Amino acid sequence: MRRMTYAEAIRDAMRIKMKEDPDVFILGEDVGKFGGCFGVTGTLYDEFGEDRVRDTPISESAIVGCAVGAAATGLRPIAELMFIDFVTVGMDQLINQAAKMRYMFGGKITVPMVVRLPVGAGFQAAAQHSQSLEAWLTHVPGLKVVYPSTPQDAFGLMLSSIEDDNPVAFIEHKMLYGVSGDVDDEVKKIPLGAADIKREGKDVTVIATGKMVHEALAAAEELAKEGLEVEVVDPRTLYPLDKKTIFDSIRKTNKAVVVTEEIKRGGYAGEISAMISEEIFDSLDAPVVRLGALNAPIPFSTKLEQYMIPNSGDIIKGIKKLV
Amino acid sequence: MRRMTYAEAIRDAMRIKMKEDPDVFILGEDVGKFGGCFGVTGTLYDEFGEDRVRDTPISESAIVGCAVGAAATGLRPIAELMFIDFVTVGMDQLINQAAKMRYMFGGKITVPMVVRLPVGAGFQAAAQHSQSLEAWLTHVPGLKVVYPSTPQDAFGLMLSSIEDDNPVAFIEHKMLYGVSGDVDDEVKKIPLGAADIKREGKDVTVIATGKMVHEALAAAEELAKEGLEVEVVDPRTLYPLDKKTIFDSIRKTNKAVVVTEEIKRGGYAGEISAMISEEIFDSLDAPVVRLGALNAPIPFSTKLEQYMIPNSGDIIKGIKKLV
Amino acid sequence: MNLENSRIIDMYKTMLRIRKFEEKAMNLFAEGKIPGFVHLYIGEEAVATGVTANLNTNDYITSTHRGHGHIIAKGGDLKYMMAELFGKATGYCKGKGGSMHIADATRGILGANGIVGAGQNIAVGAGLSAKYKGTGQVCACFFGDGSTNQGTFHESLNLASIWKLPVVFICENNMYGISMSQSRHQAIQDISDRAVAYNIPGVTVDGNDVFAVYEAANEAVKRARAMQGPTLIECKTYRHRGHFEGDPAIYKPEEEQKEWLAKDPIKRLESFIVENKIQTVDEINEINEEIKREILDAVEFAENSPEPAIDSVVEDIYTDIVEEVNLV
Amino acid sequence: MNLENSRIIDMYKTMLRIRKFEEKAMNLFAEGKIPGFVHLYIGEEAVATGVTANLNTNDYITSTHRGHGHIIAKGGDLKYMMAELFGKATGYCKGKGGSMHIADATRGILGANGIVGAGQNIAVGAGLSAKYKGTGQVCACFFGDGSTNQGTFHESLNLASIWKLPVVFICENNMYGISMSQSRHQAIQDISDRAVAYNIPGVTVDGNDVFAVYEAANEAVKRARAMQGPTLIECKTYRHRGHFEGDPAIYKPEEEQKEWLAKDPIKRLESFIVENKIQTVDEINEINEEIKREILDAVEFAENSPEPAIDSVVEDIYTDIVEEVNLV
Ligand SMILES: Cc1ncc(C[n+]2csc(CCOP(=O)(O)OP(=O)(O)O)c2C)c(N)n1
Ligand SMILES: Cc1ncc(C[n+]2csc(CCOP(=O)(O)OP(=O)(O)O)c2C)c(N)n1
Ligand SMILES: [Mg+2]
Ligand SMILES: [Mg+2]
Repeated sequence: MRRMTYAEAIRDAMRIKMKEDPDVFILGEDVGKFGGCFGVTGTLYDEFGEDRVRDTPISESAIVGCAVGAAATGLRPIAELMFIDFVTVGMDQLINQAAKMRYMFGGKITVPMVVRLPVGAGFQAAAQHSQSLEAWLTHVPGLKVVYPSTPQDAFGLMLSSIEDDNPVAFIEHKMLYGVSGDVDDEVKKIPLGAADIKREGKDVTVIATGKMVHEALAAAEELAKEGLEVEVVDPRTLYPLDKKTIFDSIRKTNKAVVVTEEIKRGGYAGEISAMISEEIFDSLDAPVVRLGALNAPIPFSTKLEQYMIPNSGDIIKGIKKLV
Repeated sequence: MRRMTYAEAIRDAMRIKMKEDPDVFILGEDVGKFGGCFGVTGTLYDEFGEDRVRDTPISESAIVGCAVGAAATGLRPIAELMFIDFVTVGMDQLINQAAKMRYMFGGKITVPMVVRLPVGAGFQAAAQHSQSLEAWLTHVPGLKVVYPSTPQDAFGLMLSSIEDDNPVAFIEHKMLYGVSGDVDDEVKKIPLGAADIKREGKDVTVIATGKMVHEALAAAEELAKEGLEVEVVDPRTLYPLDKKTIFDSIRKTNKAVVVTEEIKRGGYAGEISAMISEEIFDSLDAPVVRLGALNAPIPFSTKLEQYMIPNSGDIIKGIKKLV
Repeated sequence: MNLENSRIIDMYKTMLRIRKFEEKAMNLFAEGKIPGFVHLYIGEEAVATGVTANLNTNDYITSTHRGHGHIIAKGGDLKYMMAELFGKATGYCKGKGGSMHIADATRGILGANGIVGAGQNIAVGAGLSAKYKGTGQVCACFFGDGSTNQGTFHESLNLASIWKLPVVFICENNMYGISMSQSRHQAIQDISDRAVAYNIPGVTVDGNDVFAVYEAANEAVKRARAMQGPTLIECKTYRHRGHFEGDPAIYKPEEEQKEWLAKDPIKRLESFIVENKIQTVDEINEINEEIKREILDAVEFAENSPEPAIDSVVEDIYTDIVEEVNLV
Repeated sequence: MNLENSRIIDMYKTMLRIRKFEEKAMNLFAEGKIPGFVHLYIGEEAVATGVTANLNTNDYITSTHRGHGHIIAKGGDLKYMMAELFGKATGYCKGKGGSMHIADATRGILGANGIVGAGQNIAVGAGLSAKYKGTGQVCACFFGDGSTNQGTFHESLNLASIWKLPVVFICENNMYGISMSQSRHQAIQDISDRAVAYNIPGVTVDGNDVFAVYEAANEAVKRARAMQGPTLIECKTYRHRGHFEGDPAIYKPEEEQKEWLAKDPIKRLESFIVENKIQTVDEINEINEEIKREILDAVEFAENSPEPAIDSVVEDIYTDIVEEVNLV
């Protein structure tokens, strides 16, 4: 058991895999000596050298495309984009190449790569550096989409993501990088597709992702004082999605709130909500409540930014609609 | 009243606006003498000349970005991408620039532009030329998203889209280009945000977009023989979405099926379904049924492609789940 | 140039194989037996042939929407190719890819590609693999003149150049991107001039002269294998047909068309072979017959092959997940 | 060069205004009064100044994440800029943009930009507008050395070149894209070499010499106004600070840093002014005081301005739709 931050946990998992497998390498802007825009690659450059921790020019399309080509020819690249907002520049390589190659080629080419995508608002980086765009990626057959909320999960899911033989979009929340937690080395890999119940409760189910898991836990803590037992389910991987854990929880509580940081309109929360209604409508006492950011670009102003992203107070309000 | 195809209707609307307003112009690959990949710009080059119907190099990012700059400085560009699949290459310009500029700049810059985006499967163009990616765009605050299913709608919505002072993603279904219909010149503009009831019925509401409207109408026709009256609602604009018309219909029928051609996971149908549950749960007799394409890239084989996209038979099956 | 006669004949056979395969595909498309898009390489055969003659089976190539020529030249199996064009279960991609997406990993063929410019980045990744693992492989990256205006061209040449990757960039300048003539889509005449921007060698050759292509590629492949970095080779050539089958190509002036048909690379090599007495006209005819039979065999294979099973529609998306096959 | 003394003094004032504004922003950021990202232009002032000295108020510019200098040089109002940095309702963007997104349509300032390379395409669109409408306007497009490896650079120069648009592309080569030195991110020394790929003029000038920048831009703007097409100007310069405030910039060798600090463009112009007796040291000091006051006024304005109202968070997304303001 070691105490480390979310960023350290991601780094440590990459380190372990890089030691195990010489085919694993990292590429991205300023991932080398600089240690990554958010310090996630840190000292890996010193440990593994410039061949395995490769600084690239500012060319997102080439970064992702090069990873695709390298993966298709036997390497296991981990590409870092500084912000998920820049995936717009490398979108074709991720969507039309990485995700579809295996299928288009009849299963005869394998593309084992990880793309690390920092999301999230919270430090006044405004409209082009604060988005949560995971819904785009979950809509794409061929991609797996992973989104840890704790150091332990980040560690275990990164190990699995690097081992996975498919392209994995690994979503990281920037505001969580500095959050510390215990990481059990024994737990090791967390399989992709296994949700986690972050807090048990019998009265209402909150399904939350990324930073929203922490907001949901805070809301649950608060509501516990009123005697309300909130169960917080963290899917951890958005695709494949562990429907069973989610459904089992709702079958118990008969009430569901889905909270994500994305723009509400068209967010993945809508998919989860629609799916719940489709598959276990009869278990629901009331409609699924969905919480997301306001349908606006992320503003710069601290006040506006804080207002538009869901927090524990909003989640409490959402839960109160159901109880 | 004139009879014309969906493609002709789009062209005619562009022609009318180009005659009215010298600031309206077209740019895109092979839109000039060649007349556009699907013949939509047709003879406009001969009518308006090369300055107003501009052939571009194969540079989608520059096409969309140039349209943004032109729109921000007083022109009203209509950019054609050959296939929506290529929006992946110009995504940054559409998402991080066009859609967000007005907001980021405090409302002081206006970006009146239309991007034409042909979607859809049906002619064995395989995984990179057959997608329906409208869900990505509806998720982006700042964009309007329009999707006509008939020549009349294509005509009226294109007129409004060109007049609109916001960036409009104008989705066109390739398989509809050749479909003919009556176009009433008197009807003229159709406001963005007005759904249309394509067929009235009292038993079940089918909300369908694009080519699926036609499949839904065929299903309704078939079920009418059994005495089942299906109401087919075509939102026509995905954003702004005419919730009122949709909700009013469901309040009448108490049953809803949402059908889109998108990959089901993460499609806009999920948003519509979640929204219905959220806002008019009590009007529902049963969970919203959602139909979309299988969660797979679009395959080349005619047999596989036809199988994976919803058709009237599938819609009938979907409806039968509810009645 | 020091090419053995047997290699010249091999090149001739490759070019002919491409031509005949595509003439067949053209007819089958016209008959409605092949669906989707078909982009023919007819007239450009010397490029793929001259380049791949320098490659080993384990070397890589990336290709384009106009990929049949590259794939055949790299050793692709005509039967599996034809079956793929038919959308059959026995095709290279089990019927999921079609003409625009044929790949053969066993021969380093990293796929045709429906996205203009996308192969350029993938080629850089393959070059990185080869260098990283020290295998001595190279990657030949084929693309058209039109694609050299995509951002991918710029980014990939820059990356390959700073990392000195074993990639050979081959621009097939057939003077058009669909209807857009080169003189309208860029302000330069020789695309090889763009090499300056990356401080790598850039050469322009007659793309209808298989020997010229061979030599330029030979030099570039040597440089690549010696880890001296990439080269940009521009091959001036011409497509005889429309952009895709069905395009009447009214944008191509008749004069130009006539002029280039006269420069047909296959006729040219044929004359060379006969004039230099490498083979007789009779022998040439025999080769023609032999290749026609190969093509007929491929068509027969394709026609007799089964359609893919419905369940296969949800297979091969992931290595480990098979999606739900029922729509409703 | 034939610059009147008054214009030289104007340029000096502009450079100083940028420097003082940013030094202030630097301190305010350190004090926690300015949130978000702040990228300082200190050391590069001669570039924006030398270029914009050739522009009219209605000419366009596009800028970058490092935009304060361009915006001030183009006449941006310090009060509204500072208020925006504070995220106040009175800021250029009503507090929605911050440092990375300042725009002023009334002065042709089409926005700073958080996406590296994105301004290049927008500039082409602005150039197209000017040409299409025949207004005689030009667009100056500023971007960094790092951005010249983005696909947008390539696509936009190509488009501007074939359409002969009135755009002047100004590369501020400050030798780094964040930590990546130019020698590592591209294999060329002079970025102006890339002009060859578009058959347009490319020149490299000393970016710390405001007169050299002025002259190169003068030539390019003339060409642009005469509809002879774009020019690529590379200005070699150096940023004194880290990439953003908070970056200790350990990747910059001390020697290099020292060398470039000695080449400070403002000190250099100051010496020129004094040596050529254009103004006295006292007069220079007075200008310094005057500008300090301007900056303090701007800070005061910003500090005394109100925060944006909550409801404004959903305004300005569309011209005609105001979104729901309640989260739950
Ligand atoms: C990103 C993208 N944009 C546009 C297209 C449509 N398209 C297919 S081929 C082609 C022309 C390509 O020209 P060139 O690169 O010269 O190759 P050629 O067809 O001449 O072999 C175009 C525009 C595409 N497939 N992908
Ligand atoms: C598309 C994109 N990729 C990466 C970044 C992160 N980023 C911001 S500034 C910068 C460096 C830019 O270097 P350069 O163009 O030389 O400008 P400079 O900062 O030196 O002025 C990077 C990588 C970004 N904002 N956008
Ligand atoms: Mg071409
Ligand atoms: Mg720089």
